Amino acid sequence: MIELILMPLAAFVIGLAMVLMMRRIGARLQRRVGPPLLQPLWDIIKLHGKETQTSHGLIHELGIVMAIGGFVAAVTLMPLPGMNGLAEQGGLIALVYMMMIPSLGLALGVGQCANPNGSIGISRALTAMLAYDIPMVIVVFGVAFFYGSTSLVQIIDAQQAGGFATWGIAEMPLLAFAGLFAMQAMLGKQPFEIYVAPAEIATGPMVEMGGKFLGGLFIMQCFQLYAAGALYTLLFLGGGENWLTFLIKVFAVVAIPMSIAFLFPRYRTEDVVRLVWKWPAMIGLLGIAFLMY
Amino acid sequence: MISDLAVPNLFVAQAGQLVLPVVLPLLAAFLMQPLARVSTALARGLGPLVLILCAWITAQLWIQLGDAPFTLAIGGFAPPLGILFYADGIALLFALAVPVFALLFWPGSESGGGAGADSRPGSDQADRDQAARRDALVLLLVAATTGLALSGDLFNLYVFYELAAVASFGLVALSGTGRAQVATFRYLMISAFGSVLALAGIAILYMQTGTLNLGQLAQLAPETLNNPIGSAAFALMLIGFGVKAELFPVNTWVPEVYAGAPARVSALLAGLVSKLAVLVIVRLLVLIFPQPEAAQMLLVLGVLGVLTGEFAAWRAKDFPRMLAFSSIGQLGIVFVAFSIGGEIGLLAGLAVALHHLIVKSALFGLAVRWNGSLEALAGAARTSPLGAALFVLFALSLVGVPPLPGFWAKLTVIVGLAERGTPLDITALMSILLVTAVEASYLFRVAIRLYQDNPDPVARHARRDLGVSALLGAVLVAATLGLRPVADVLGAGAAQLGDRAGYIETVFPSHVAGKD
Amino acid sequence: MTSLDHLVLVSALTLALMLLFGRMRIAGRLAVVLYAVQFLLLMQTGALLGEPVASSLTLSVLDLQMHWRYDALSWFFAMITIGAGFFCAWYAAGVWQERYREEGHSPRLFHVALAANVLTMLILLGSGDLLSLFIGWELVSWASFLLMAVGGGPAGRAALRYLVYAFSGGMAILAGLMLIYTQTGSLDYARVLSLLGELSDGQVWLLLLLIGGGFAVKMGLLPFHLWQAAAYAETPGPGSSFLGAISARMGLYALIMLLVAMLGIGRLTAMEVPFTFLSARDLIAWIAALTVIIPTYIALQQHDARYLLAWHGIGQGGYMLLGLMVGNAVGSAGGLFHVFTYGITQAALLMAVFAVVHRTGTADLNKLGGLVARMPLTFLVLLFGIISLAGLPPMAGFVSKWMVYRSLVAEGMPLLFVAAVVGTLGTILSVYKLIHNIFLGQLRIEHEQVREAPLSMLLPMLGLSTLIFLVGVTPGPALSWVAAVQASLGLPPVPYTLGGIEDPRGGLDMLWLVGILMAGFGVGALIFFGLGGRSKRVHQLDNYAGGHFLTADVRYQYSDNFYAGLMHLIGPWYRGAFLWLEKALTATVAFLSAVMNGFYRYAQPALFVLATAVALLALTTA
Amino acid sequence: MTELIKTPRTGETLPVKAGKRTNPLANVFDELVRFAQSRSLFMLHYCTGCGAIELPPSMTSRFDMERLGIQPMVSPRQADILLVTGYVSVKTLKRIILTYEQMGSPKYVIGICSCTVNGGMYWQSYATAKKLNDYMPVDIYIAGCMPRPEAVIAGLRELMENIRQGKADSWKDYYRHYDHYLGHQQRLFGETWQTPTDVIAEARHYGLFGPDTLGTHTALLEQHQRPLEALEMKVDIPELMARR
Repeated sequence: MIELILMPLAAFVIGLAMVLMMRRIGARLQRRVGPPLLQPLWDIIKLHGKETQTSHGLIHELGIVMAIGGFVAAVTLMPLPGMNGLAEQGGLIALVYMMMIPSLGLALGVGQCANPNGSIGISRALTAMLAYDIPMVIVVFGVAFFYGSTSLVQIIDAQQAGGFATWGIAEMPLLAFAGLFAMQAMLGKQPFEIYVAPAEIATGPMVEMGGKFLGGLFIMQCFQLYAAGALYTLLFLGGGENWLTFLIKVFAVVAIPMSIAFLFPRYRTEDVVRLVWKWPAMIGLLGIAFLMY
Repeated sequence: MISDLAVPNLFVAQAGQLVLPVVLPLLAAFLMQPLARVSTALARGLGPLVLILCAWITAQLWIQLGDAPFTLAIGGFAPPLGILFYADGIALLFALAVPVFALLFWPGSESGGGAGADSRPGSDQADRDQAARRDALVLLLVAATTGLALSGDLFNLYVFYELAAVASFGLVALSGTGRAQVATFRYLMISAFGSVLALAGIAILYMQTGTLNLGQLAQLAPETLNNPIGSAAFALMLIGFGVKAELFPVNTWVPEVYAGAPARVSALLAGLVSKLAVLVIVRLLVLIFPQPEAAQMLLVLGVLGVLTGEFAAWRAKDFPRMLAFSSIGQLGIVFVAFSIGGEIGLLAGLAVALHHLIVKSALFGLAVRWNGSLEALAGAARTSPLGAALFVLFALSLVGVPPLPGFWAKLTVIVGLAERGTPLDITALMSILLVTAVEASYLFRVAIRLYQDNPDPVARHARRDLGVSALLGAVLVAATLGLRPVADVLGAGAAQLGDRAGYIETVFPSHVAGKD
Repeated sequence: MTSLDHLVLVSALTLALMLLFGRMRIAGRLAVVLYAVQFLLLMQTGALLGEPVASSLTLSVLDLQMHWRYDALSWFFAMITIGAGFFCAWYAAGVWQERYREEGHSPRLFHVALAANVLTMLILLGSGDLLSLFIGWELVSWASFLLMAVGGGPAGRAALRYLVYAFSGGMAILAGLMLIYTQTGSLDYARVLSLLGELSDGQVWLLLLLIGGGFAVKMGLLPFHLWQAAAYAETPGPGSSFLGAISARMGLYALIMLLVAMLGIGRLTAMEVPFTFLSARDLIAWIAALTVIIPTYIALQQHDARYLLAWHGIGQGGYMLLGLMVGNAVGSAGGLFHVFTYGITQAALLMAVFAVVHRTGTADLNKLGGLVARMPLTFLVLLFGIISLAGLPPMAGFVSKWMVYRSLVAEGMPLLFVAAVVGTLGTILSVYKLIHNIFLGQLRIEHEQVREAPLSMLLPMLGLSTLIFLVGVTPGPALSWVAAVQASLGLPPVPYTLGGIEDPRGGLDMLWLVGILMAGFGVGALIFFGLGGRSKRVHQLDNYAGGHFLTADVRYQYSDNFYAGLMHLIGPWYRGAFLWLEKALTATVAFLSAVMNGFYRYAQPALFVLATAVALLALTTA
Repeated sequence: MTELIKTPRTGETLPVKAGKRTNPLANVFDELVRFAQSRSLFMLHYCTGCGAIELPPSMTSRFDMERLGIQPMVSPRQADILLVTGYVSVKTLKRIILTYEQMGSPKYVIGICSCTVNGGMYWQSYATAKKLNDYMPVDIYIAGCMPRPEAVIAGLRELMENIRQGKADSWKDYYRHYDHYLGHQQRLFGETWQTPTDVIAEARHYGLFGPDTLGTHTALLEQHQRPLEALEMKVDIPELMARR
């Protein structure tokens, strides 16, 4: 039971560090110093400490609650070293769909803001989801099929059985590549960040979010980065034998899209779809073909 | 034969009454014109009176004589020579149906589908003459068609057939409009063509066998007519009698005539006269031409009729014309059914034919007021809810929706075709199924239109037309509920109809039995 | 009199009473009570777990015996049917019915149509042989037609289109039955079943084409899907809910009878599609998958809420068939279970949409918005519904879809799996558009005074929503029915628990999942409301617009062409190929019709004169 | 950097206090929040004039504001600082006020360039608002034409220091002396001037209501104010209402 409290907490802390890492990577790539160590935390505290905030109604507020809560629930489905949480009760497919709940919550909350910039952002975000989820489910299918199970615990056990040689990335390099590609889009980082587009639709979904609303989204971002990194680690990098290797893997995984992100401008929505349906999806299918035949 | 069974005199006398349903209307028709000069009321009353009498007589005969077939030699001359009336269940059924339907669709004051509120036409005398002529023609038609049902002799059949044709020409042309006259001319030409062919066919038969008595022909047929010449004769007669039966290539008069003629006349022609013509063809088929070529010919022409009729109806723009095309299609199914042969084929054919008799007559009854284009029918359900409901009922039955009788009739046809299962049959089966879908499409397009909103719908039905249709609708529903007994009766009728040996034995009771 | 007779008699009584008293105000409530009684009677039949219950009525026509009986499968579908009838009648019973009357329609006709639908469906579900199946099928078709057509106007046109499809399908089925009849000499299940094995593959293909095709029409399987959306969407409110919830599933029922009960998945797997590496089962599964995808993405383009949902209804049918075609315990259970979860979902969704129509008079997604402030409970219903329809936890739809996915993974069908997910993603996109354009965004001035849906409509909606949630949390009881159905069909029953599926290789326990989700929401609420400062609700026009001053008369809402970016890419993929096909068929019929018409119009009498002369000449020379 | 020019007001100016609470724990908490607020500033640069050109250098690699925790943001809802960079025309001012009111407190206004201080080279213009702090409370002015990035950063650092000390609460002034600011606004924009944000209601809601929140100008505002109340969610079931 204590696991269920510790897992989201760990996820949040790791997520904060990831946000920092992301901003630092960005700064270094632009030859800047970047934010101080606790900057993500200060941001969140500041936002929650706002004294006047505008709400557009109950759904606006509940949307944020759902966005945070969905991730809090979802991370308990991802086993950590020594902690299985609810991984036995849920499994991979349930996890993938649980991770859509925050998006749904956010979409509802944004919808009630009555700001078309937000709605456009959501429309683009959902379109992007349509794009990246296809390689994502191909990857999920491939892994689940390869290990003959949708239980993440069993998948990790199978990977850890023979060291690096039995890791997903060694067994299924094509799928691992497709997964990485899909993760880039899933995180909404450049070149796939059209739905935020600060200069044209005023950060899209976040346009009417201030104070604790934005703070909630910052928290959600921590979870999101963690979830993406952890999921990839669990599927392809053998999960965590111990905390040290787990953290190294998770950060390494997230560092890749971060580093790529700041080198690119962004694609238009339809180009996102076209690109993601073409390359990672095709590579993923090829990977599955190799697995099956 | 009945007399041989030494039945009481009274009974013989009653069998003799079989001639009355033919003779009485004929007499009345000739009396009509003089009578109209004496008393209009009497003349007007004469027709219905005679019809009721005919119906009563036929019904009496049927009830009292039961199901066994019997014959009546007119003037007492023995069968091969004399004129013979043959009455089995089916013949009596049709003989009964003729006066009943004629009564139901008695042209009356509203012939031509004029509005009920129309004032009487200007000239009283001319109008009265016209009414008398019309009544006479209807009576003539009744006499002729009853004769068709009962006659047991090919030449008489031909005569009655021609008589019916003449009467129907008159009736169709009655309204006197240009369209009606053109239609009549067309009808006349095709009929003439058909008559010639039929006559030619009869001539061939006579050349081959030397007799025109159906019973005797049936006896001789296996030896003399089971050859190409026989088949040719059948083809000629099929085409000839097919004109009235709306058989495929010679039915091109149908749409024009039904669209131009008064709706009640159309009801009689489409419902009744066509069925009697079919009956004639079936008698020929069963008794004289049992060879498979004949049935195949019928099947092919029937399928063509089904296809052309139903497809053509899909594009029909006005109500009577749509019914006319539909009628062609339905008769096509009748031919297909009869071509199956055997008890199931006859049963199927009878079922479809009787079903069509009821439904199509009733629909033409509705067409008395709905005689315009289909567009104009929009919203008619508001002024005439019962009429619309009846239309839906008849349409449902016509396309064959269980549990209405139409479904069972169609199912019987289809099962019959499937059981025989030659490629030709399967084609026919598929065609019927295909056009049924087309049929549903156009009929329910109209049904939907009836229930549309329209500020200016067509006028209401006259109470009489609606009553007739409602009555027929009630018959339909009753048949649905009493499916079992109806099926039994039809089955027995079909068995009798298909019983060639029985026919021969009835006509030539003693010596034939030994011979066969 | 068996318990089945009682059920059907009460159903017939409902119809009769509606015919007699449908005009009265009490009729709606009477109908609700009668449907409840039917439901209880159905429960009493015990057909689910016990022996099949036979009806004492038998008919024989043309030496073909007809009889009726209920087994677990019939029970399952009948349960949904009567339940849908119950909720829809309840929805219709109060204010809706009065409004319907005021608009110049006949509530009696509506109640009659609904009762006729329930009755005919019960008859169909009880069919004990192929002939009674066909008769039930036709009855259901015509009853649906009645319900679709009562709306008049565009509903009439849609109903007519349905009719042509359904009737053509019916005729194809009849042809197929004749094929069976000629081959086996009987239409009795048991006898046909014993002789079907002797049919050649070609004959089975023909059967699949004719009968399967006919049944597929009702289900809206590709390529017969065109009629359904308009027909269901234009039907008056509760009728639309009813049709959406269960009507098309009659097609599935019949397909199950054909594919699973009669032919069997094994036979289908053994049949190769010539010149391909597909088996018949794969082919049908792919048709199902395409049925998921194509209608779902057509739904994405709709801007009428009713049409959007109706198109989804077609797509969701694909999941059911897909699950059944996978054929293992979890997959077939998922397919069957989806019938139930989807039924309650779609009924609730359409009810919510029609409640909005009731209040605002429009279902046009470009003319609504912001109604959550005025109709919050309806919003809640729609929210539960879309979560379930999209197949997200914690609602009922998730469980059934999860089962379908799980089975596809287990059986190793990657492409079908991807296809199913593509459908789900499209569903998520379009249901978000639905809820956004109706309830979120800006409230229009003309809707400022809109009130919540009337209680009589709200209660059934909320009841269904509760059901959706409860089934999502504890799918166990409903899965026990599914397991019984599977057992009666000879499929391996699904290993279910109270909270989901037992599977050593990755199961599902909704109790835990929902528990943790609720706990997560609790944490979220704690962070948000506990740690965050005060906030103030502001007017919707106090909104960021790049410094622009917003006014109420200018719409500040994004609703039209909601997924513009996506449509930029996939827009050209909507070729309307099926519409084109349909038009081509219509044109063919029209052409044939013109030809036939021409024959009757131009066959000249002179021709006949000539022919006569020739004939006479020939005769005289002969 | 110039001193904030205080214009004469009708009421008393509230003394700026670093609010200390007696509870030491709460005090620590307040300190933490204030520190966080000072270390995390999101700015909305309202680029009205030439001063904007100096902002990119201060944000990018040479001066890198992010190391101070300062980031650009896009919408007023997200921002803490409103940067007004250059001359403010009357038309622009309307938007600036709208934007300012939409920001969540604590919020800070920084006037960059001389034009925001006294009109600068546009001081004769009929179409330019001269003193920004007539219309909204300004925390910091960074004078210069244009101020270099160093000056901008220096100004921001001063603001950060003020925030940390709890001195930068001029945003409260806007609520407490709303009548004063509204008066200036009305003089420029006319009597029917109204923003979508209901400042008075907010002042009431958050307990920021002061003696000078209402006055003659707000009375004028209320005469032609269109309703600004939020569309509250209503469960308005007719049947239940009737029964009640």
